[in-house]
Amino acid sequence: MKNSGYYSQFGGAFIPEILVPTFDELESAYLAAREDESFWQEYLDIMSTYSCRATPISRLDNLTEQLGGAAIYVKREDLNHTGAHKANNVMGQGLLTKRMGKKRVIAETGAGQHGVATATMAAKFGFDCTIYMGAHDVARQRPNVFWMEQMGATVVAVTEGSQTLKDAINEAFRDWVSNMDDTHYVLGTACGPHPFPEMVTWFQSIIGTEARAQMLERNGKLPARVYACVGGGSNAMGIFSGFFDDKEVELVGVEAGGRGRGPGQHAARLAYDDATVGVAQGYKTYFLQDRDGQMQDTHSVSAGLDYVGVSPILSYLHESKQVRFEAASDVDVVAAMQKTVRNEGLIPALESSHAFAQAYAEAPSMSPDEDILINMSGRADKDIFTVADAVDDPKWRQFIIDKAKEYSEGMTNA
Amino acid sequence: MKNSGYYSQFGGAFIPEILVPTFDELESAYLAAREDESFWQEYLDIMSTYSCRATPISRLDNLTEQLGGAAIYVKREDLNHTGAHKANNVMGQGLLTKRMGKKRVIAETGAGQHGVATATMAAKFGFDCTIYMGAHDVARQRPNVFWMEQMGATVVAVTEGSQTLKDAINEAFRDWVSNMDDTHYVLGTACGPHPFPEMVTWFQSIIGTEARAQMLERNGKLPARVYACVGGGSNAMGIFSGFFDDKEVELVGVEAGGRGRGPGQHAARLAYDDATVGVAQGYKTYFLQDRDGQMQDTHSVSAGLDYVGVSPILSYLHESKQVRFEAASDVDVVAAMQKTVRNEGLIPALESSHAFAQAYAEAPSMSPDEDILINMSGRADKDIFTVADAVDDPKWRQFIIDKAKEYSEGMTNA
Amino acid sequence: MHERVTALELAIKKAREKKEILLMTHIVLGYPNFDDSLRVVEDMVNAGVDLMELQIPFSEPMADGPVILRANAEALKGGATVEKSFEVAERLTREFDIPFLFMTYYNILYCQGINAFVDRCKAIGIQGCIVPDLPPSEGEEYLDAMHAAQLSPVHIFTPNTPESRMRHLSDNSSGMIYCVARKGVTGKDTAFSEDITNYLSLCKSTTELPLAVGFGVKSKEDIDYLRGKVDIAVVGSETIRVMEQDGVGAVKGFIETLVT
Amino acid sequence: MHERVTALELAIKKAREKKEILLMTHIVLGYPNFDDSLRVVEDMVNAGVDLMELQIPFSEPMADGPVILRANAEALKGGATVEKSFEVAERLTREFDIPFLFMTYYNILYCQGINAFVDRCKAIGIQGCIVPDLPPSEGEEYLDAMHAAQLSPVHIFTPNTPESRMRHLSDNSSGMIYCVARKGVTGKDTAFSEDITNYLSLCKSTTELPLAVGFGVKSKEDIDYLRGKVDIAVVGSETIRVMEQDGVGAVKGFIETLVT
Ligand SMILES: Cc1ncc(COP(=O)(O)O)c(C=O)c1O
Ligand SMILES: Cc1ncc(COP(=O)(O)O)c(C=O)c1O
Repeated sequence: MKNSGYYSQFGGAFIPEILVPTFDELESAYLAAREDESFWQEYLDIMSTYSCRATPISRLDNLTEQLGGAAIYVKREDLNHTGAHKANNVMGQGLLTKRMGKKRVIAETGAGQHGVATATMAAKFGFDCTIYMGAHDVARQRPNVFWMEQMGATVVAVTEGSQTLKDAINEAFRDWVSNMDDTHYVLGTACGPHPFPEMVTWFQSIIGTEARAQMLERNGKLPARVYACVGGGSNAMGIFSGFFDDKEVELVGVEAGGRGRGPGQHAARLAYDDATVGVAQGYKTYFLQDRDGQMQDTHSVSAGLDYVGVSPILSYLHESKQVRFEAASDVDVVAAMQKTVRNEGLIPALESSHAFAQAYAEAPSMSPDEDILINMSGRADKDIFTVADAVDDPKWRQFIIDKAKEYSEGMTNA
Repeated sequence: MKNSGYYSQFGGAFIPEILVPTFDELESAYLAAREDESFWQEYLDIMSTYSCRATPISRLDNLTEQLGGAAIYVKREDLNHTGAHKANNVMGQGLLTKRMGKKRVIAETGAGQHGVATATMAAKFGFDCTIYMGAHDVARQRPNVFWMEQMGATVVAVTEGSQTLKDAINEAFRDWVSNMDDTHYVLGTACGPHPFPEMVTWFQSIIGTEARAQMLERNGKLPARVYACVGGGSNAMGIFSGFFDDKEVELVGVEAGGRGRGPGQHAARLAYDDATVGVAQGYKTYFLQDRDGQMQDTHSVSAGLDYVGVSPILSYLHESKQVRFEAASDVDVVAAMQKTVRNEGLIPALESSHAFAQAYAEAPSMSPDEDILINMSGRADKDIFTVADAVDDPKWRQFIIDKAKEYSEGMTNA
Repeated sequence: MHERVTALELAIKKAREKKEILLMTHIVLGYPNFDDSLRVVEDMVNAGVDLMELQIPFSEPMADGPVILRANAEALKGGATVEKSFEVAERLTREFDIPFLFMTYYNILYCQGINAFVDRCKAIGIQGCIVPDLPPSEGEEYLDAMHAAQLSPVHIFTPNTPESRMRHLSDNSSGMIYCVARKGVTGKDTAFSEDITNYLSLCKSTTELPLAVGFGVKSKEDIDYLRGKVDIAVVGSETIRVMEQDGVGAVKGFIETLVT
Repeated sequence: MHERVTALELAIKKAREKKEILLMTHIVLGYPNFDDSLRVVEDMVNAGVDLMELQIPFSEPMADGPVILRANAEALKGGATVEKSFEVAERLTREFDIPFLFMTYYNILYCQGINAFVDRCKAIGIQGCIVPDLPPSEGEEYLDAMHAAQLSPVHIFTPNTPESRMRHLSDNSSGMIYCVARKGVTGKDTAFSEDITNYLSLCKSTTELPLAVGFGVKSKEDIDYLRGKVDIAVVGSETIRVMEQDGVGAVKGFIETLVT
């Protein structure tokens, strides 16, 4: 294992000794794949036949007009098979798993999107599949759990710690140290030990490569700003990748502002100054932790952004000021989502809605000659329970209560 | 109004006198659009930027191998924005509505897919929107109702008749005869009075045009058989359109076999011989009706196929033997859906699963040199309540019961 | 005078000699049951109604509003059939000396067979039919059969109907023309005002047939407004509403308030 | 003899002169509370334990199984801090004359500052550290500080570790090498058999440091099996399990069953 995978001071591979050969193998397979042009071709083929890449760019005609200012474009990762950018990463890692001759995949999931995507990929490639998911997230994302199980995956509800994403990651590692011989751990975001941040970014860079070409073709110029929500950072790294060489394009990462500043209230590692540098879950980055280095509870209306750490590459880009970080509050996020649904007929996932909220806040003060691009990382079908609660829909509540009555009666009769 | 829109004895426009000028206007607008190449170009543009057309063709590698026989391909209409082929039709009619200078759209919906698609189109084009939906379907498809309302649409639960699709159509017509001046009725399938069957088929023909070219490009030959589920018939007409001139391609329409033959047990108008020719809802076709011409109750596990009538064009193609009709039972449909989810990671809507069920039944006895193509008209996210019930998932039931408890307590506290 | 004068037209003209405006009412056969249908017709005729529309119930009454829609559904739920409707209609034409028309949807005719349906109408003394979902262009067989039997196919004028089409509809009609007073379905209020007067003048100028006006007529004031402008006022949903609210026995009294 | 002989290594070698195999146990500081931690250590030492691992609790103990994981979480919930862990450790090294090692995750060191952490270890008499998520390649600063302080950085051999890497790990270690007996996390059963013997011979051939074996050692039989093959048997999760099942007082009795 070489001392590689650093982005300035961030990154690395802080892994249990038993996984060292596994990471060596993974890194070799990954590097070999990068050098083998046929691998990327196979990846493009599967993404354009099993999912619908290239995903389109949509212009938000109504909101552009209503808000005034910059013209708003959206990269439609929600149209991917399984409804989010997560598909890009899992299909890539799936191909790699096949190359490594492994027969089983495991994954952590927060919102359930990555879990569904991984279970889907496993069904497609014929792998066994176990998904670790915080018990708290299992409760708030049941529809996704249902589909994972339908795909044949085993979903393990993790009852340790805060019962969210970070705990699911720990449990996945615990599985991996027992089963590394036949198992690949499909990490779901641009975090974790090297080579994950770089590898996940590579697969997700398909977003940015497409988006840059599409914006150029459509408007003959690049967008002035590109917005992406940041959980672990994979969709952001994916779209930003397309624009790193374009100094005129400002990149904006939007984190979960939750209920506002202060420990336990949010999951903004870079936009707020509540996080400090630390090492956990195998890599060094900014974490929301106390002085001792114990991870703190985080909060977000969106399960997928509710995470203590952040991609080490984004920590580096934050420090080098190549990406600007902002945070959007729960309330603004739900409002931005509703605005998008009602005015454009698009249903951004709560995660993605963070990027929309920030873009809507900034667009009015920009020039009509400027374009902005929002990465719509996913759709909100999975969020129906959360959104119905956030907008406090009495009809939905009544529907659930009636359905429950039906089920309870069925049970007593049976 | 000319006496047009007949396909052999089927079709016509049996409309209240007050709508005659409205239909004349619609027919003219439709014919003008067909002659104006820029209209189709605008349609293609919006479908490729707002949705993700061309939708891909996926090969079911695992099931092809497991089943033996023909190689199975799937046209991925589930990847459309809003999750079904319904998007094709509504965006087309949306453009036409704009051309006619109308400001409001209404629609019926069964599964809720067409309602969501119409509400989405209305949000995008800035139209007012009212959706009529049988109260029975409102109950079984609540997630779709929720999203329609979020889009700003008014959803009217129709409590007349059997409280399903046909009653929603009647109510939509009742709205239309009052509000035709500013309102366009976006009929959701290839049924109803002329020009709807032909016009909806035209918009949906994008499926078949793409699919034929894709199959040729991929395999250098056409599929031996093409399968589509048949509710009103729009997705079937859409994909079949691409192959009418190809005598070597057998077209198979799959209806809802429900619980088996006999009145009230199914919704198979052409595959079974329970239906007779009649005139209702503005057109002449095979209906599931009694000897007096009263429409009968129908049954299907899938709301979207649970309909008494069928496209007059399909009735014609049935009689002229250009399309073979089959029916798949509820039980086989749920099994086919689960097989597809588990083995391929695709989640076909219960409607679409009818086509899969029939294809799986036939593929094994075909030659490995032959290809078959299934139209996956939509995805099953909307069906989670129905599917959870069909597979009798205790964890889902418990989740709903817990959620209801939470809501009930919240209500008493408030 | 036009060429196809039917018994219905003659009956209307004759009745008009004595009255400035005639009253046509509407019931749904078999609602709430066939016995009550008979009783209501008897009361109406005794109260002074001049013509009646008998609606044969259909499961998909697309052009009807909530009141008649529900009456159709209830009648069918109660076991109403086309056969029973014919039988009751036959009794009514025998017992009461006013013109009766059938109102129903095309599928009822289609499933009986058009010619069989028309023959039966002729045989039982029905004078005409209103089929709201059958434009002339779709109804060739029906029109031929009706004309051959010298029965009256009645078509509908609407505020949306252009003049040229009114003439076309008139050419294909006999007996009378049914003018709907406004857009929409049966059973909602109509404001009888200037607009309607203009519309009715247009109707009159395009046909030599007697004119009936319906949709939203429900009071003596409405009828007074129409007096002198048309031949027949049609009261439809309102009688069903009265029956539902105050019982079958109340219909007679209601009709009497209209004709005095 | 290799170049970096530490106090820990000497202490182990000395103890081995008297015993064929030594016993190292493991506790999580502050679990269930710091008073009990003290009492358990006292009992263990009295029962004959030769070395101890003191785990400073961390919120993300990635390499630990359910028992130790829960102990970490409970200790933190009970208010355990790094400062208190240091304080208790200092008292233990003062009161008991056996070598103590810290076991913890790298973030604990990182957040204290590596040098500050190592200096404090030195100051309070801790002899070595096991940091399971810190491979030598990531731990240069740590290794430098430990070596400079003549403390023992202990690395881990696993059944997956290739021979060449064992040598590399050994080169970067002092005091001893910790061999995990199987894949997986702490606290699960291990079948001590032929495979393990081969693995342990390989371990022995790649290092001159004393060998400790842990992961799944939980009975006198296990220890007997290891006797003669390695220097130290490590009992980890099992003592916590005993404590949880039968109370803090039961730990002494359990340890006595192991050493007799
Ligand atoms: C739709 C969606 N967007 C964004 C995220 C956040 O992840 P990342 O920051 O890796 O893109 C998630 C995670 O579940 C997600 O589901
Ligand atoms: C996914 C899906 N497929 C098929 C249908 C049936 O409609 P059609 O026969 O018009 O394609 C529906 C109707 O709601 C649907 O939602």
